[in-house]
Amino acid sequence: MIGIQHFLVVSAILFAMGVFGIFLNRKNIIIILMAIELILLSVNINLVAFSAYLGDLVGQVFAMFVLTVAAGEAAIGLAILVIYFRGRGTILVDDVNRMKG
Amino acid sequence: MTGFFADTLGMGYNAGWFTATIVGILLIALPLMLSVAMIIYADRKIWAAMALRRGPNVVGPFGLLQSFADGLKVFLKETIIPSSANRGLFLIAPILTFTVALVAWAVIPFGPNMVLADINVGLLYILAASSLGVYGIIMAGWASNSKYPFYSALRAAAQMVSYEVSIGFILISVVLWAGTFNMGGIIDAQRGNIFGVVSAFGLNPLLFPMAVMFLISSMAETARAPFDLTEAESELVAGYQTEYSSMSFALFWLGEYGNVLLMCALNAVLFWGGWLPPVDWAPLYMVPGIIWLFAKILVFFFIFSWVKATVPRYRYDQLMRLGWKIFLPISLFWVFLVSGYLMLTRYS
Amino acid sequence: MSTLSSIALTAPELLLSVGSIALLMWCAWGGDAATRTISVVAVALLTGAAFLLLGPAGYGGTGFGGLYHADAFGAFAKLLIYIASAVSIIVAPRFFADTGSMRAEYPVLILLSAVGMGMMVSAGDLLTLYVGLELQSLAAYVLASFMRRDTRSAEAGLKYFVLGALASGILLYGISLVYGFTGTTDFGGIAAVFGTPAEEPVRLGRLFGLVFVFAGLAFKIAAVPFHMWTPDVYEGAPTPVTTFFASAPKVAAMALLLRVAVEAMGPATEEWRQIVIFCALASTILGGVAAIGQTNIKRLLAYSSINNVGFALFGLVPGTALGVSAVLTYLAVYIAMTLGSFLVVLQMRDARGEPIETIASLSGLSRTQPALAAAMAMFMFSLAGIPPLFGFWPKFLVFDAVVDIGLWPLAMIGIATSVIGAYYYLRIIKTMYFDEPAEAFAPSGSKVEGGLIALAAVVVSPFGYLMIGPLGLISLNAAKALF
Amino acid sequence: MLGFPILSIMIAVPAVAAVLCLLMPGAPEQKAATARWLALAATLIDFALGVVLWTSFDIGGAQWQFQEYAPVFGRFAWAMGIDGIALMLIMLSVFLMPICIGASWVAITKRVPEYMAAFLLMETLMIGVFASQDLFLFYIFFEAGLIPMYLIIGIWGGAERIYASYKFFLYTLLGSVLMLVAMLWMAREAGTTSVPALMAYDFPAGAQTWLFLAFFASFAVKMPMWPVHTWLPDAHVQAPTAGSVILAGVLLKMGGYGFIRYSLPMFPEASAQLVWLVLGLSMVAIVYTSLVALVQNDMKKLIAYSSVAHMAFVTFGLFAFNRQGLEGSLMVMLSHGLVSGALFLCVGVVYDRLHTREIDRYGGVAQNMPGYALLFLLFTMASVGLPGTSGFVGEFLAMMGVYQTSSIAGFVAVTGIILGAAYMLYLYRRVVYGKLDKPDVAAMLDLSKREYALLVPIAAVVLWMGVYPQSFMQPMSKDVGFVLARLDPTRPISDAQPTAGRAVVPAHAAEHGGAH
Amino acid sequence: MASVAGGYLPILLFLGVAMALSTAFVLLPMIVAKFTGASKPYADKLAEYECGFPAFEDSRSQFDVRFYLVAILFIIFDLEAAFLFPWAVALGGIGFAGWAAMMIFLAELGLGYAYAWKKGALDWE
Repeated sequence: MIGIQHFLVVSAILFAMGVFGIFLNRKNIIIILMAIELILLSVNINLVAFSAYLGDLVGQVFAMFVLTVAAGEAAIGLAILVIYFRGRGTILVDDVNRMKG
Repeated sequence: MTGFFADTLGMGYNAGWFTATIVGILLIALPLMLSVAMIIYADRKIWAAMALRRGPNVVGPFGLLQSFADGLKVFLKETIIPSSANRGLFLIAPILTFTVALVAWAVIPFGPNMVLADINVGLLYILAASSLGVYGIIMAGWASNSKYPFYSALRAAAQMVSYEVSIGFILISVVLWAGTFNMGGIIDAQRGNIFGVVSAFGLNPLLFPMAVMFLISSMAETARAPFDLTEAESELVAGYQTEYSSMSFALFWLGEYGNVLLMCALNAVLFWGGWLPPVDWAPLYMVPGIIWLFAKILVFFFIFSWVKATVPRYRYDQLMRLGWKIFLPISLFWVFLVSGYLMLTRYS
Repeated sequence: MSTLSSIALTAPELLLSVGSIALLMWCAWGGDAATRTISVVAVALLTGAAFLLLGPAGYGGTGFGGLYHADAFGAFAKLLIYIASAVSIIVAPRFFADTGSMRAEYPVLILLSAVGMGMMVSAGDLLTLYVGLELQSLAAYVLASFMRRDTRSAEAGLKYFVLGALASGILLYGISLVYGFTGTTDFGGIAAVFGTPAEEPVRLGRLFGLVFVFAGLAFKIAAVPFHMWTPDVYEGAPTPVTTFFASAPKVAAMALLLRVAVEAMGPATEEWRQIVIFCALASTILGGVAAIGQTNIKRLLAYSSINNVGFALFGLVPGTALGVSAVLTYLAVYIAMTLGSFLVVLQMRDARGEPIETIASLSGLSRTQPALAAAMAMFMFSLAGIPPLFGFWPKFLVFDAVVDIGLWPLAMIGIATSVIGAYYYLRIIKTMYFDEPAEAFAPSGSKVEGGLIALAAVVVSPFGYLMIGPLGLISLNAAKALF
Repeated sequence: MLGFPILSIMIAVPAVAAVLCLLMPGAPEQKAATARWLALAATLIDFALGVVLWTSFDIGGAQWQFQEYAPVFGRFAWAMGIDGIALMLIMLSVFLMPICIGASWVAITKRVPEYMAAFLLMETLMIGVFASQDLFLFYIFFEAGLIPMYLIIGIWGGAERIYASYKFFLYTLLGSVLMLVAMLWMAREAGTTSVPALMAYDFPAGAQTWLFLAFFASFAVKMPMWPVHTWLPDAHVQAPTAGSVILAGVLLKMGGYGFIRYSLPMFPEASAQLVWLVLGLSMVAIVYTSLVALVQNDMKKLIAYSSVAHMAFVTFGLFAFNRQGLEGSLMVMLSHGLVSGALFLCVGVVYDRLHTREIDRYGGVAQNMPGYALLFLLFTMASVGLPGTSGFVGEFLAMMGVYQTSSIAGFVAVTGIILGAAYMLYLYRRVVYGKLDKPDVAAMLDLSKREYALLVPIAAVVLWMGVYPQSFMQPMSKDVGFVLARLDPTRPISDAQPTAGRAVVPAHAAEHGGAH
Repeated sequence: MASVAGGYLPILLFLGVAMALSTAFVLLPMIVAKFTGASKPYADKLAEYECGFPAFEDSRSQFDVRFYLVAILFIIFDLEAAFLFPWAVALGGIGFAGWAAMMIFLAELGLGYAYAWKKGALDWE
């Protein structure tokens, strides 16, 4: 039977993938955006699973907020990315280095 | 049906349920593919008739088997995968498109209790499944690594998401009125909705504009003419399918027409009573619900074909303007209108 | 508590949100020509919100079923936030006018961010915490990349966004664990559960949640080891925006951290104390060491802010009212110091009026603009915590609180790291006072900015000590609201 | 006793003058002149107030006099008050300040208003340090001295000034922040920040060691003791003449003052325990720095190293734990304040003329500058500790005191005297005697009236202190008694008293003293 | 948990069947072609379609920023609808306050929409 711990493991794996996606990815910023979404997704899995497990609705409400905020975040991220691309003509991670330190 | 397999054939509950479900799935999927074939034929016939042509008339009586001949032909063709394409994605794209077009049907009720998965958020499920469709197209365009598919995919994606927004708000109006997300529940709510007689949200004065907008949006959502900019032949060859051949190509067609049928079914279910007879009058219930539903679907399909044959194609900017600047504000406002009306009347 | 009286508690946020939306519409229809008026109205709104804190919003207690705490602690932090936001609005037009990129949305974004920060510091539930934090962050991401033509600004925005979003993700993951293992998102409820013993897996789950929440918040306050975005963002963002970043959000995130640590996780003080100690020590040391090699003044101030956050964190280590009040005092003085130093940076422009940011360009400032140099020297000495400047006092309080719980060895080590920090502050003073003059800056000409610098200088000067009495009283009162 | 807050006024006068110097309007030259006169006036006013203070100080009266108390700061208070020791050190400060201003009258030409402001600020802070009766108030004044001194060395110093200023600042800062933590702990433990109360408070023996070490870290740097003295020669060489005067004359006394006001009475047990540390370091300092001084080519550096050696006498005396030692070290502090200040002025005199401090560049000055040679001789002798000068009294008492505690330390101290005589006389010989064969040296004029005005008062006080030290020792003797009373229970047993029954223990103590 | 998830089991099965079907549709002809000999790939045949010319450049090139704009707008408006769905079914139970709260939210959404319109974000041209 699938229990709460299975959900936690899945979400932990997704979370780790997201975090590694941000730090180990050396190619494209879009991938970083996706990794961020992955993290938020793992959080939502956690929240909903806990919510069902605890029989408490707050988790699902929280997941809803996370969803919408994630949307806002993605929108702003894309917008910034577009601005950046217009200035630099590239969205490769290795090129994000105008400032050193 | 579970009862039949479990008790009559003595399979035990779990196995019986499983077999019944699989049979149910096949009962949806296979006829659907069949009807897609026939619908394509119908589309061509109607289109030809409107143009005073004869349409397919060679294979079989009245050319009825034309689609099957086409199918056989593409099945035997060679599958060409362009050398610069991303092989994996290139093959997954049609699979995804067709799968998504199929699974959305899981929650469509064909009659009282004739639904594969009677879940309480059926409408939400359909929204989710249909919005996945865009991935298949994007993947196809991107994986082909060819200009026309790429541009076409972008256009398709932008178009589909644009109209999805207003579709979402339109559906809110429906849900507000029905008070449920369950497809069966929505249909039930339409029973005798108008003066206790007519069973259709679409004829409710408050919802009629939404019904019209939904019809138009569903054409845009499926990229049917007059919104078929994604495969505007004069500009983009065959759109995102340009590089496809053999059954991969056919799957896109199947998926596309499957979606058209789905949209027709949704129009029927959400606004025009689904399997209910149009008038809440006992003798009409003698006719099985599924017949009513099919009849309604066919009517809508005829409208789709009719529009395709007669309305000139929109420009892309006009398409976007319609979606963002007309449908969106109106549907947004309608949420306010409908909910306000309900607050004043039903819930006061 | 009824909805209406709950709404009264959020009066400042309400005023700011309604006001900012109205101003946004004004932006759309009035265009950039209306910028000046919009800025004035925005500052007026912030002032109004600050006055509303005198009402129920400042002491009214808990509203919306525990989601929102309108208490003295929140009011204290909000006051600082509003001041910093107002200053960031005031200094912007001149800077952006020179680069030709002023747009009317700037004050609105600051206002929106202020709304988010107000929610953060008043949060009584993980949900409000998150929404407030995101509201603040989203506006901040846009602000960082506000100069669209400037690639550095865009890059700053990008970095800020990516790491900010990552921080939110980590924080959220922690929140989800805390929720799962305590069964509630209410701070009081969480504290109650944290106070009860549990068997091993649940305890571990709670601990993980706690660690992630702290890591996420550490990102937001830019404490080492989650500081890597700060220097780049501070350098790349337009200077008024950097001024804002260094002040208001820092206060908000710090206050939020205090509230979470004390109100929600107070019973788990033993668990998070190690994290806080590590972050504090690492921040003071790394903030000091890394600043030494910098040539860009904004970068240097970024490291300085990391350094200062480290010191403020020491005040959280005890987890007592005394410590919290010390942190609040720290934040109040920090605001004055950091706003002052960034205001000075804003005066740095070459003869053509272009902003310059190198430390070398400060050479001999004491001879070309003695008053400005004196003010900057005061801010630097104050940031270094050298008495008799007022920056000494909060450091004193923070370590006093640490000593209070008997952790004097930590206090020794912590305070010894301030010597590292002193080195690079001295470098600025050396550049201004000992070096031969470089090309003189263009005359400032802005009376408002001059006045603000003077005001900040007075606050950090020995006259600041006269405020110790009232400031101590208010901050202790605010801190007690958490206990 | 006076009816008005004389200490606060003494603190305020230079502070106000400093602000006025900075804010004065006018053309640069005019500003410089105004600033000079303003500074001189302020320091003279303070000196006058100091005289009033001394004359109205009730010798043998209450331990703390001229007390003021205003709880304006919440956590700590504006608490002022002095005893005899503080009185003497304040007198030293206010006496040297006008001389410093005079010494910079022509030597300083750039950024005069800022210079004068920095000096006036220094005076404020020094008086504050000696007069404050609140732990944290003391710390603030103590620490704040860094800022003006940093600027003085950095702006008006010589070629290596930046390096020196950094060294000065960071060394002293590190020392004093550790002290701050100890103060925090003490205030918490004792529940008060009042210095007199703390002086009477018995801290737990275990804590005392740590507290003592923390305070030691600060005072030892300020003092400066070997091995953290290295900032001093750098700072002295680079500081302008007046800066050196104030640095040697008053700033170094802060360390000694700190020992006698804080370390000894507050942590008597730890002091007794760690006496080996202090005496050991002092012994190293006195021999090592004297030897270093012997090989210097730079006059200022030589005097700076001599300061370190003299300060070792102070620590010797302080940690002798007896009346002679304490009084002796206080006298050394006063005397060294005057003498080393005067010596730096003497260096400044020739430096102003030739712009070099290299000893080899001079020689035979006695022939064309007889007045200078005479005064220089007097101060050299005072530094060496010739009877009749101020140096003798203090050093003799300190040596006597320390001999009673540790004979080895006493022996080393004598070595210091001998070496001191060596390097000072060697310096004097090289500069003043010999052939006047360098034309630029021969062209130097004798002291001007202004320079006489600076040096003669110091000379007078040096002689006064040497001939009749009682007028300086009397105000302090009662306070030394108080300190002794605190130290009495813990006084280490002397090895210099051949008492048979105690032979074992002193041997142990002596071993400690010598080995470390 | 099982009771809620149980309703979705048919959907999962459907998904499996549909995927199997479509995969078969794609792969079968490829296998068949191998045996029938219809599969005769050569370089020109495998080149992407470019109106008869060889391709000049990588076709995944820069494209119009307006597509991004549409994406951004979509994310915002589509997900705000997520709040509306639960609200719509619960309208009967949450009373006037619940309705008013959502109307305020919609008004804000509308204001944002107006801002975007005025700023020209909705114009394709």
